[in-house]
Amino acid sequence: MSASLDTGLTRGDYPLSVNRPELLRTPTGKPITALTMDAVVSGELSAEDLRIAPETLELQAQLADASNRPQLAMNFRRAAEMCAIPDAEVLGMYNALRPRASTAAGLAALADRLETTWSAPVCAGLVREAAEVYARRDLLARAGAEDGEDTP
Amino acid sequence: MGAPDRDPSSARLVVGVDIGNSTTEACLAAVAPDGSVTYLGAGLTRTTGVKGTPDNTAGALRVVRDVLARAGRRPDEVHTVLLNEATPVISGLAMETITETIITESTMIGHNPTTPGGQGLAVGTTVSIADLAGQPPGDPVVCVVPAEWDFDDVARVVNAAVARGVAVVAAVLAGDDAVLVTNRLDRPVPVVDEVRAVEKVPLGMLAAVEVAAPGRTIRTLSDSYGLASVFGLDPEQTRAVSPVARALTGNRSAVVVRTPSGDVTDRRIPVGELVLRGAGKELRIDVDAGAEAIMATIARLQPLDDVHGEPGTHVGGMLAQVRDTMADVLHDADGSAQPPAEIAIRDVLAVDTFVPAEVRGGLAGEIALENAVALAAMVRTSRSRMQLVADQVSEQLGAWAEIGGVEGEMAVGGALTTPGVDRPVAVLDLGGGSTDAALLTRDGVCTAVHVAGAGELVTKLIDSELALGDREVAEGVKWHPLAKVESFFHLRHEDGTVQFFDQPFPPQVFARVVVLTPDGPVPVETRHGLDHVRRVRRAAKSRVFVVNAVRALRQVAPGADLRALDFVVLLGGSALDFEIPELIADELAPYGIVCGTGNVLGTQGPRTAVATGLVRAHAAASSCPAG
Amino acid sequence: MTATQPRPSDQPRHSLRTDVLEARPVNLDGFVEEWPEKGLVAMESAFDPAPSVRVEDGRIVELDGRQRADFDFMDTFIADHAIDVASAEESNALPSAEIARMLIDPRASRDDVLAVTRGLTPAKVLDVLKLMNVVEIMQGMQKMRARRTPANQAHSTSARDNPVQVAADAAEGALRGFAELETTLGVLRYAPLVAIALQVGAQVGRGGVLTQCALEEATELELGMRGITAYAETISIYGTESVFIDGDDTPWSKAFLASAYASRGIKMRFTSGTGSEVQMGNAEGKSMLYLEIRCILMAKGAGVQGLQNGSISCIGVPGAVPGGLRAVAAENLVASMMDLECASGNDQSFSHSAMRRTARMMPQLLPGTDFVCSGYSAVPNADNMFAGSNFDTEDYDDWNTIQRDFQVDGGLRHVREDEILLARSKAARALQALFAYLDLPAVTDDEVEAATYANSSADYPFRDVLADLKGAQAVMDRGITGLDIVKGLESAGFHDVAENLLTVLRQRVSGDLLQTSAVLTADFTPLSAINDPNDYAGPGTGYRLEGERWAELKKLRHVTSATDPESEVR
Amino acid sequence: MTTATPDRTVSLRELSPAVRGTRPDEVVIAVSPAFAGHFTKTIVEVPHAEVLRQLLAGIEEQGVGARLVRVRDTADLAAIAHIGAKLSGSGISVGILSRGTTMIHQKDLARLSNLELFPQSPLLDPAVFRMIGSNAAQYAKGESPQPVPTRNDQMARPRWQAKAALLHLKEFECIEAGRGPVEVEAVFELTDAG
Repeated sequence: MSASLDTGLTRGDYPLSVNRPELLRTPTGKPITALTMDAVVSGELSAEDLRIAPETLELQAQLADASNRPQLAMNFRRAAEMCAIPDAEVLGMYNALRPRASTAAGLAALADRLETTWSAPVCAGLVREAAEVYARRDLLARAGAEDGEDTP
Repeated sequence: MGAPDRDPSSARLVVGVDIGNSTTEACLAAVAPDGSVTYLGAGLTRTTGVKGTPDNTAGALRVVRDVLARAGRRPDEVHTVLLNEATPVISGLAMETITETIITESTMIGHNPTTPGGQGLAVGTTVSIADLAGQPPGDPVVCVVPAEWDFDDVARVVNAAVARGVAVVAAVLAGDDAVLVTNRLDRPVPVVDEVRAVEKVPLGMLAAVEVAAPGRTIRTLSDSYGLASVFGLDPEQTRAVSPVARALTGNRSAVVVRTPSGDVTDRRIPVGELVLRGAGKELRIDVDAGAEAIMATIARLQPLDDVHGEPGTHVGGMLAQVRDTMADVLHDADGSAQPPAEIAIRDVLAVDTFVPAEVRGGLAGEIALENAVALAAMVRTSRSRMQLVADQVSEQLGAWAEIGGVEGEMAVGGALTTPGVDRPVAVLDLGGGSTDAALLTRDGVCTAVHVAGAGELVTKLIDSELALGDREVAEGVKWHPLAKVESFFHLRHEDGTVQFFDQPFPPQVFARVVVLTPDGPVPVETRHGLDHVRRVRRAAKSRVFVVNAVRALRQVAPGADLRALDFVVLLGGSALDFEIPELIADELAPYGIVCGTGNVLGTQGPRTAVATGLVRAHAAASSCPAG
Repeated sequence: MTATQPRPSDQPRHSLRTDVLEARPVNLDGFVEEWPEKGLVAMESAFDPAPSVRVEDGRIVELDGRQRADFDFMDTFIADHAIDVASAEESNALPSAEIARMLIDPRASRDDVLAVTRGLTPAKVLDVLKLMNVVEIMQGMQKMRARRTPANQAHSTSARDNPVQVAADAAEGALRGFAELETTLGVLRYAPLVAIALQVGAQVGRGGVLTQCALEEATELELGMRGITAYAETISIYGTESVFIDGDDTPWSKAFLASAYASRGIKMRFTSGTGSEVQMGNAEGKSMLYLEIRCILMAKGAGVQGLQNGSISCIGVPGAVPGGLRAVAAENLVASMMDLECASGNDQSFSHSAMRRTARMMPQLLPGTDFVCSGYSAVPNADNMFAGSNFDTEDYDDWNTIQRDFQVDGGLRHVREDEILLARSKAARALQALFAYLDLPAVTDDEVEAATYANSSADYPFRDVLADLKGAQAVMDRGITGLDIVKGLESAGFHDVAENLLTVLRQRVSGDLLQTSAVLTADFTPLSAINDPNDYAGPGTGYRLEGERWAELKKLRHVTSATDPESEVR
Repeated sequence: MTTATPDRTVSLRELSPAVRGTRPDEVVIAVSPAFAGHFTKTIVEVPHAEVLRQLLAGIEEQGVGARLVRVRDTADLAAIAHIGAKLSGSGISVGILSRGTTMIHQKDLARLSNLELFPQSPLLDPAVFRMIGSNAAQYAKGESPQPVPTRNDQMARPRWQAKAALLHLKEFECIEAGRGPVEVEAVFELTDAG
């Protein structure tokens, strides 16, 4: 983690790809300037190199904060926590949050997994908050409930 | 396998590449100086471009790189790439309908509405329902009802007429209303419905209507003497109506109107003559003579030199098209296209088939199964451009690339790596466009042949005979077993066994005939039952692959005697089919032949035989000087 | 019995003029009376709640007349995530007329307005909007749009899911000026091939155009993660709890999904619109605009950067009630007032009347929005797999002329045919080379030729659907990514296209496109509400159509030359 | 698609609480709360009498029996059709809303699924209703009918979307919460017996 993360960015740093490329790294640790056509052709790059790093999402969150967009910043911080979670598991978690898809215990377990396995306390907080609201609004899974699919 | 690991530095990395009509396959091996071989992997990809043309380079490079990557080797380690001596064999397909059923003067309606009404036979004069109110009592009447009439009104008007003493003995309806009308009649009569062009039914003519009980077929109108009795015909007239009777056979309901010159004809369509040259002879045969006659003629002309179609006829056009396609592909060494006239068609497979077609002059969209002949033609030329492919591969990989041997011989070599196989052995390569056979005798003499017709033709037969009109569905029917989805939780396989499932099927397969793909059941859009679809599928495979297996093996067998063969190994994509190997084995069993599917290197199944054979041949050749 | 029914002779006689009017296309449109009790009303309903807010211990405990214990999940989410608690009581205490005035007063900057609106409750927002007529709404939009420079978005689809057509039309669309291109499918299994074609075509037409493919969540996300698409938009939200549940989601599930997209570096916006709740029969007695304001606040609370709204697929509902299009213009403004990117509708078949179709887009075109259309059909409407748009390829020249007439920038421009043919042909050839490289079903020279000169899917040779579907499956099975597309284009000699696509892919590493209203300019500079903020401060300020861009928009298909009146300007 | 027949009206006489059928050769037609009651015709003015007559005719032509059920406590088409399917001896039902939207359902399917759905009510004419009845009966017989071709019209939205919403709301008004499905008999009357 580089020191620049601690110094908050300002709006003038945007776009980072133009003004602060030195801050940008791939999840594999390559600088963004390494993403060249030569590197593509020689096979040095993999799809993993074209993903965003959690550190970058934190930088974008700072920019969102600096632009008075706290909700957007919060979204980026949740996203930073999710970078490491595999695609299928992310989709599975999303499905677990659908109405009447999970029991209270199921959501509690999901929140714990986010917190302990993936070090994702902000996401875990969102799930716990959902569990509380779902309980109040009768949106937890009922035992023996009929299966249903998504059709408006 | 078996060769023990040796010092890799002294072994050379060799890749055998087999460019086929549809797939390009590779076999990677390390060949030690003493000629012993260590196989490192195999792979396949789709062939790019037409086999034997420079377009093949891309596919060849792809499969080589792929097989190297999976073995963890680098392209610059490759010493030699071996390419097959691919004789371009391309095949063309065509289907020509050779019969046509024509109804003139609307004498006959013979179709199978799913739900006719009433049952029995009735004879009367045709009268439009609009005129029924004015019809005097007495003579029997067949009531003809146009499309705009509602079933309640039809029943009311007919009941009123019958009450007045008009003998309405039958009805012919445009709409799908027969059961509805019959249920509302005071006295039920036979009713034929879904006669779309009912306005063309001649009025004021004597007509007979027959409806059989559910599950049965009509008896009287489908019998020449039955027609004679109904209409009081003399022997000459009876002879004239016999095509009508024939056309109605097998229907559950029918209407025959006696008009002065009405007729049903079963016309032969002139498709043209095939002109066949071979064995120093030239013979002509009409395509509409059927597959058996064509194949018998071809058998008399082996080996075939060329085939032409009569110019200006369907078959002429079809063969000309095959030639043109080939001319586009083949070029002389100087790059100029090879003139079509120089391209010889070296084999033809004719198959009798049928095409469901709407009857000309029919009033109810009647469908007749018209006879047709499907032809697969195969073109061969010696002028392969494989050297160009080899040059390009060599340049791109920085390795030697050489053309390593005749396909048939190489295939046998690869097949010999199947456990349990020994010389003399014959291989049958069941491909997409052609079926190839090769024989390796005990003393190492190899002969090879290609014959026209393979997987593509099977797909085409299935597609047309089931009237699917969709090659994707036809491919599905060809490749996968059938089942009928009987509820959301169980299906019946084509062998009659029932299988239950915990998860419900998706709604679109409910109550349908399906093919069981690896991704689950896929519906076959057909009105035919499972048994019919299965019969068509097996017949199509049999008529192409079983016929070609015998044809090709006869050409390589010593003295054309199948009994002289011991081992037959099936190779190629279609050898992966779930029933073709069994169909061929059944056919060959009486000749005492051991027939089974190849398992190249004991691991690759019927794939990569040629590529493996190339490596074997190379290793054998390189070890010769030493030992 | 079979006689034709006699025409009743006592029918009143009509004037010939009535006959003429009856035959006008507008009378094919449907119009209904309001029914406020059921929510069949645009924005003026006695049944909408009165604004109120109360904060205790840093938490909103009363929202628009409802106590916290009675909050439904929309209330809860909005109270806890969308509304700025610190300023809520103060902002809501301001008279609505004062806030409405701020919206149209050039002396109040966009930031001044946001400082107030971030604390407003849904009913308060509605109360403000109810004071504004449509000209005032447009005036507000002119200032509140997040990005200074307006843009446009297109649909590029094919009735036959023909990837060659999609590539060619995407190239033309990009060349004509669309900043984003969206596709979807008739046969869903075709998606990978068509999404690749859209991406290739877009990068041929103009480097940096962003693409998306509307699909069910899992596949849409997967195509995005692989870099085959660049953004996502069809993530629907609703204004009542019951309809939200009918859609099988909650604000929390959608907020989680929003973060999932961001975690893969993919730009994303939600979709909502007036009329959807009443259309589904569960408006809970609230006006369409009130419910849409709840959607907008929910989106804001989820932290998503933007929203597609403007009734979208339910446009027939607000379009049929009095004041409906005023409400649609208002919902776009509310999205901008909440500091969200707004892709402002005009994307669905709306009217049989050409006059109504044009009028419908004026409140977005004249002030400018982030995307004036969230789906201008860049294919003939018969090929539009989003069920038809308000504008299609036939309207290109009309659109360009209207831009020129009013000197407004609707994101498009006239392009000479030779340039268009070049781009279409190149897109088809690039796709041909790429498919060959990736071992996908071949694109023939005949198809390239057809793509160059075609209008609709009917003008292309049939493709082998079976082979295509197998190819599409192979794309998924073999794990083909945007990187493979770059490699293929590069090795086939389409260096510029490959470079364009690589630059787009590189953007996801930087995350710059995740910020509000971000698009990529032709020189690949991310342009968003951060570095291109709307600085409108009255006449002579803000985005002005002038200079080079205005010169470009002066061009039309036929303009008589002033220097040589016997010829036309080229 | 007009017939020269006299106009008919239909009223649905309530018989008794609907029970599960035992005949495997029946299709249940499940109608919405306001069908042939508060409302008399579909969104494009096809009389409900004609809708029912054609559905029944399509079923009868296939030699299959039909029972009519009115669902009273919901106006959700999937729910109506699914309730009908569970009451049907064959497990097959046709569900229909007053505005004409129609669905063929099967008892083992998830409620929100269906065998065939006809969502564009403005495009449903008497001939389509006949085909729907016929297909439902064929499913009941275990046959594999070709799905009724669905039509599409991009301009249906501007013309009909709001009216459909209005009709839907009105149908909701006619819901009688807590009242179970009831078996009904269709009584057809000619309005013009001439």
